Amino acid sequence: MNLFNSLPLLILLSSLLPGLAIFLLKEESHGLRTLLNLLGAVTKLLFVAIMIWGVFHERDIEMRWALGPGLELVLQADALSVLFVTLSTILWLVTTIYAIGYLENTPHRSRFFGFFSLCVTATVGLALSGNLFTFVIFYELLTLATYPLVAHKGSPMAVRGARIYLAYTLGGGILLLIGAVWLHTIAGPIEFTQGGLLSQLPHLDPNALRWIFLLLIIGLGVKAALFPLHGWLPQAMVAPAPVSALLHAVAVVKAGAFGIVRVVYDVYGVEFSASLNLLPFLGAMAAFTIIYGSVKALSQDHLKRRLAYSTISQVSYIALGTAIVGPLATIGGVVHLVHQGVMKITLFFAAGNYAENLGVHRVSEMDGIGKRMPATTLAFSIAVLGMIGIPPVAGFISKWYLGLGALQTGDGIWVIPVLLISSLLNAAYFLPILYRAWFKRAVTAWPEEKPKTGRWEMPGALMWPPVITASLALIIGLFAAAPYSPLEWASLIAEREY
Amino acid sequence: MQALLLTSIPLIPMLMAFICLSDHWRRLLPLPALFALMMAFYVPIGTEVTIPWLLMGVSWQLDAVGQTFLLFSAVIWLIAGIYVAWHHDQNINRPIYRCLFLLAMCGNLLLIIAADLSSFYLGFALMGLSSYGLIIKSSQLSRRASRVYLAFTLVGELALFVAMLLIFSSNGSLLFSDIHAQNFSQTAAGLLLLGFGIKLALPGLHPWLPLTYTAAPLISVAVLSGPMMKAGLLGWLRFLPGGNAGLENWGILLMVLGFIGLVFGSLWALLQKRPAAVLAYSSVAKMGLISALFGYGLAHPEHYAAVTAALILFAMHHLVVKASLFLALENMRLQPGQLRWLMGAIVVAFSLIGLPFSAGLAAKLELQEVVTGDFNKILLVSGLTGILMMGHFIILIHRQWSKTRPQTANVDTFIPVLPIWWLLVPVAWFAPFLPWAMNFDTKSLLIIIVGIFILVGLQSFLSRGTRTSGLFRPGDVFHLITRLRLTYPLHWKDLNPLLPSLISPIAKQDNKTDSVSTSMLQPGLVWLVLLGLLLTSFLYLNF
Amino acid sequence: MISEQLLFALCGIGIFSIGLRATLIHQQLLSRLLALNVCGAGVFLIFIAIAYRGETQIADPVPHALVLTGIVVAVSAMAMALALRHKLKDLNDE
Amino acid sequence: MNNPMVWVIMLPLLASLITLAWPRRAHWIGLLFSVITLAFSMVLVYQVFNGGPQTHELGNWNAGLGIALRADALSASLLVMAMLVFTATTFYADAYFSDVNKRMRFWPLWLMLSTAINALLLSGDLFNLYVTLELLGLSAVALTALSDNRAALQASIRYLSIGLLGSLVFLAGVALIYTGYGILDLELLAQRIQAEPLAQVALTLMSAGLIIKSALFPMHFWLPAAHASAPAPVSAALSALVVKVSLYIILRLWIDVFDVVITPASALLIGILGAAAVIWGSWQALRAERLKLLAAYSTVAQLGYLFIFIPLITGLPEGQLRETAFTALVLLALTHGFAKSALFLSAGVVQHRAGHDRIADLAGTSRALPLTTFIIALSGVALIGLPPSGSFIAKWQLLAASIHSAQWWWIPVVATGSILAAAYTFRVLGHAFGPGDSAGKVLNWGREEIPALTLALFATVVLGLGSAGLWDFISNNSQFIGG
Repeated sequence: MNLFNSLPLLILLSSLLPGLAIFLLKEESHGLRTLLNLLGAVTKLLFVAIMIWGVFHERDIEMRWALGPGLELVLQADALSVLFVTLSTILWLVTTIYAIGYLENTPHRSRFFGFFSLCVTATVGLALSGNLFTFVIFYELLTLATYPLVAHKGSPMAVRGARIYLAYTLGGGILLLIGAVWLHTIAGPIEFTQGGLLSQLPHLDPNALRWIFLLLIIGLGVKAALFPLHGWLPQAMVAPAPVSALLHAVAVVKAGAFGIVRVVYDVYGVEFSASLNLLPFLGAMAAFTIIYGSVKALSQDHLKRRLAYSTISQVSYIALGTAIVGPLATIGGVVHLVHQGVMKITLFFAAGNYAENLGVHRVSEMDGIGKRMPATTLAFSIAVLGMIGIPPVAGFISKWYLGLGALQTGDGIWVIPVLLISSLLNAAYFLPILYRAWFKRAVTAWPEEKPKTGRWEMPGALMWPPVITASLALIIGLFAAAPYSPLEWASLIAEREY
Repeated sequence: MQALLLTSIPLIPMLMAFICLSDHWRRLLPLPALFALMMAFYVPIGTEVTIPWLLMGVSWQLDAVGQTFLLFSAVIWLIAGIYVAWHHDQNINRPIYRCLFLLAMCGNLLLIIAADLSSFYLGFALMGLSSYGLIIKSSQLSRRASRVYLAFTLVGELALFVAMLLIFSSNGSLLFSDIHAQNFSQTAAGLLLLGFGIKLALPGLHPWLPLTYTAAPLISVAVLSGPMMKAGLLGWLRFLPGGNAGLENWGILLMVLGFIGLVFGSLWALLQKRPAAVLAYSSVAKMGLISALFGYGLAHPEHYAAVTAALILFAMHHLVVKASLFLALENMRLQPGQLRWLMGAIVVAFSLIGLPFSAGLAAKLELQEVVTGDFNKILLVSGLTGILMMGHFIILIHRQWSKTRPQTANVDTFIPVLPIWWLLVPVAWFAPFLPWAMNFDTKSLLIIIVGIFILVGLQSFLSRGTRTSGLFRPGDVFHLITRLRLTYPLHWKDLNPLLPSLISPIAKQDNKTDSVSTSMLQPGLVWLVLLGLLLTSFLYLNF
Repeated sequence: MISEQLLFALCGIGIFSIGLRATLIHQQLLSRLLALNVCGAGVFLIFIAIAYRGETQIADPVPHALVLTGIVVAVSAMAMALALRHKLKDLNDE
Repeated sequence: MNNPMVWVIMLPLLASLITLAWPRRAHWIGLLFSVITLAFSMVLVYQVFNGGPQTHELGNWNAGLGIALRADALSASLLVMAMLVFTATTFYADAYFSDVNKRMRFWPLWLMLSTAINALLLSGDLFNLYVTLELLGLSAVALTALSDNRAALQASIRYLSIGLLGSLVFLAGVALIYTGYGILDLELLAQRIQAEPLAQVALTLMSAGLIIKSALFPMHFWLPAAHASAPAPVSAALSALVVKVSLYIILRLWIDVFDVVITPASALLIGILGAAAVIWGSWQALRAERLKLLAAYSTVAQLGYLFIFIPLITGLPEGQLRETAFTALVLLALTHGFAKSALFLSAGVVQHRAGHDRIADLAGTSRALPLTTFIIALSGVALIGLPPSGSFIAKWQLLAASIHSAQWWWIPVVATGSILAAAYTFRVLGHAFGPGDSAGKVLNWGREEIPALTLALFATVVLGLGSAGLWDFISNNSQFIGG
């Protein structure tokens, strides 16, 4: 086994081992815990960097471990998984820093960081899965690892939110499992194959394949918060801010979207799915979710809930991009995986900062907050503009490619109005926040203001992460055409899929 | 080197936007505009920069049209910037205003030098959105104005976005130079007319303009009505493959719309009681004229080049004059009762009317030369209404001036740099022509005299009262719409999640009944039945 | 003509059934234990019937061994049941 | 006497007697002997793995007259699982019983239970099965009664009487078999058995008895009370092992010995009962108020899954698919054994620390007993059938087998069962995560937690990630299944 083949395992271990070690740490050993966290994150980043190089040069990165007849744990790296792994790793690093600052002097930190690392391990494992079986395993593991994080506060609200989260995701997980098993029995081991595995197996019963697709998409759609399956997401908002951030940006929601991409491209094959008439179904579901989430977001006063509905809407762009045949739409959908992650994590960091520093939880309390916390609010604003799709923030690039993709195929033209309406709605629920933050004057005192210490508006560990991710959102938008940018990777993926 | 200078035209204001957040550095605010102005002279036409890794690959270039736009826009940005740098007003003297002012300028300059769709769009969006913050003041009115502005701007951006998508997907390139008439989609053309039409306040798309111009700080209005508004025209020039067949129908539509804008804008302008509102509707009228002329160019591809050349000159003139007028209003607001500001405003207004030896006249003559046939009449209408509007404007500012006594400099409002405004007067009078190109035209003088007579006749009932009401208020159609109360419902019932209610109630019953009962009769009978079933299944159910 | 063997076997089945019925019906622990014993007796009777190989041959030893073992098991089980019952009674009396 | 099979049975028996005689050192003896027995069981697995199914005729009396011990992959793997659980639980029990009086009564019975289990798994003939079944039942009842409270006594009496009834009926079935075939040896029987009324009635009787013993729905009514009121280590052994070995006999009979007698209808019937057990047990577990009761009902449900396998296995053609399904069944049984014992042990820890095991009052447990909570979560994972536990793979194969044999109706049952399992597991965890301090002072790495953790890790990690070996082992060395 050479270095490249063991890379996926190393990447998993680089967060798994610190995670397990952290469980064993005493609550007080703050320094050691921080060291372990950061060490893991940095090591992982290093391995990921090697992997990016490897994938770019088409090295064979794969490892297998048999679990039973026809059931193999396969970890491998292709362009798509590298994209997702890189995203997770970078955002994990940032979120860890944020979480260290956020959870300072709160109980159960060892538990929290332990599960946090496990959560990332599951996400990365999901990204590196080489077949459907492995994917299902990590998909379920992710559910498990996130449950304690959602319930972390232990309040009745938190436990309730976690329970709802679990009810949805496990229900979805079962459907996914059934779909996966079914597919497995009729088609053998489902290795993710660029261009689609099933399209190479013409003898299969199309009707069975349609049903399986339905099962898989519903199973994945729960995590991706597609319309009737999204109910858990606003409830899961009770989690601590770093968790919400990670949940929305990378881990859970993205896992669902990533799965949809995998199923459509690497299991069915996009052209084959189109020939089975499956994509209009997915597209309609995604389009409706996009509009629905935005409309619901309009009426939320609670900031995190508004962001949650925004996530519901935004993540469906990925599914939408997947549902349109053609490389350009693929680029749009896949690159949004990254773009949405970076932008949404910024929003949640900022929301967490408002709540943590000033006790501000509601949009109606945010009057004049830009003056009190300029750096955070600036980061928030950049992310908001990106969400609306204003250049040069990253969101624009996604929308651009989605639009192009829609035009590229004749029958995707209906996507354009969806994009437009959604952008307008995004503006309608986001811009009033900016207005309040920057242009209104603070009327009364903040609900629970913490005394200012140090030279920044709040502790650096909390202030810098949103600033960093916002800059990242700006940079990946601005330098979209630069080599190794997410867009370039997405193009690489599209190129290899078609 | 020149490429670097070209690149720094939009970059310096961007950088400055952050530096000027600090109160210490606010006096540096005009510098980027000064730099841009110098670059308009220094950077030679044809300078090109291509940055393939930025956005989707951008390309910037300074061509003749761009240079013209850059020059005059920079002048206005410079003067307005000086105002901002020294202003005391709490709406203007604050970091966020300065930052957004410079960002809007950055967007404006960027779109001028843009040679591809994406950087133009980037600049346009940056400019449009940043100016939201320029409009907003603490008054209720301006808040609504800024909301309306934002809504229109966003719709415009989206229309543009789709148009860009269409153009790119048919051309496969983002460069303006690759836009060809053959495969230019009609939908794209329509969307472009819509998107830039909003900026140019085409009738129907205009309600934001009077609302904004009357509510926003006058300095902001100066840059809005000057450089930013003309960006819409630049957009049409850049995006539409004019001079080619295929867009005639759109041209005719634009001519009709422009004419309507001209007539109704003028009418409404005459009904306004506030100088700023008059100027606002006058802008609607003038933009109507510009649109109509551009439509003429589209409808007559053979004249397109000539028409647009004249049109640019006319637009530049209007750019400078309108901005100067708004700044003059600001002067009068800051130092009410000062005769010199009244006179200055009147002089500039005369240039707009097209008095002999003014650039206004020169621009009109240019247009007359390129426009043929009956369409020439539109210029006549424009000339006449222009006189009426400006006359009305002059009467209003004069009345305002005569009502207030000259005041000595107030510490709160005094701006030491106000005299800088005088620099604008020669520019407004001559630009965009050279002073020795001015001439004299009897026909237009005749029109002016007729106009003055009409004005005197109308004056008695135009000037009655101080407020306009209903549909005639700034914003007109908009008030009709808001009366329908088309506001979205804020509190929709939360329908989800339904699922938790099914999962969460866990019955708190004891399981005693099942576990500790001592009778074995029932289970025993069940067991016997089971036994029977098993036996049956072995013995008889041998299928 | 019913052979003796069959007669014994049928008897065993009958005893088993009676015991079974009583086991299920009676609520009293002691009665139930007794009924179970009757059940056991029925089964053992069946075994004994099986062992019979006609008058000429000696009986099959294996079922006999089984029955002996079974009786040992049954007795010990009964002893334990009684002990438990005793203990329960003590608890109830307290 | 150098055969590990003999030692595996003799050692616990010996230990049981020694502890009876020497109660003061009982725990040392118990620990020592269980570890040694575990080692021997592993040797046995090694032998089976290398040499195929093993037979040992005691005293060289040949089968038919003498007593034969047999070990194939199924019994060997169950044996190792049983010994692992038993050893871990022994360590736990050492820390658990503080009352000297109870300790003295506990050890002999406990080791006797082990003897019975091992002997049963290695028995090669029907009558031995009966004897070991009785021995098992008696020691289990006695252990249940150790709790010394009313509920426990009542439950144990009920357990005893119903168990007696079951074994008597089983014995009646054995009698019929002997009547018809004159042999009791399983291997010989398997060759001679025919689908005739005698065999059918005999199988019916034996199955009816075993259904009671293995608590298949609706004959599960005695189980929750007995398992919930016994002391924690005993509950663990009861749930993980005792019901499972009864089930082992059913599997032996239905799948190996009497396979010609089985009709699709009967397989379907037992499958339906299993499905009902899954749903009903899970539902009752969800409604249970106490942690141990929840675990007990969960056992009912988990056993149901194993019964669902029967129609699937008989419905599949002989060959690889069938082997796969059979191995999945074993995997599920093993995983459940580990997971359920871990769950009961941690429930015991909770009960010890908090003084109760009422689920609604568990708030604060996750803070006071982090490791225990973690163990509960791990075993919950295995019970639900989530990865990386072995039951995930088993359920995957269960679903696959349903699809392969076109018995799709099991799929919704499995799905519902899993969801309900998740609901009851996370109901406990939800309460445990709540704020509060009912669980007393903080315990980290307690002596009684380590065995539970080991078992839970076996269920989740070892059997999940290392299940590939089991597949080879079972399919190559099973006595009857394609062996």
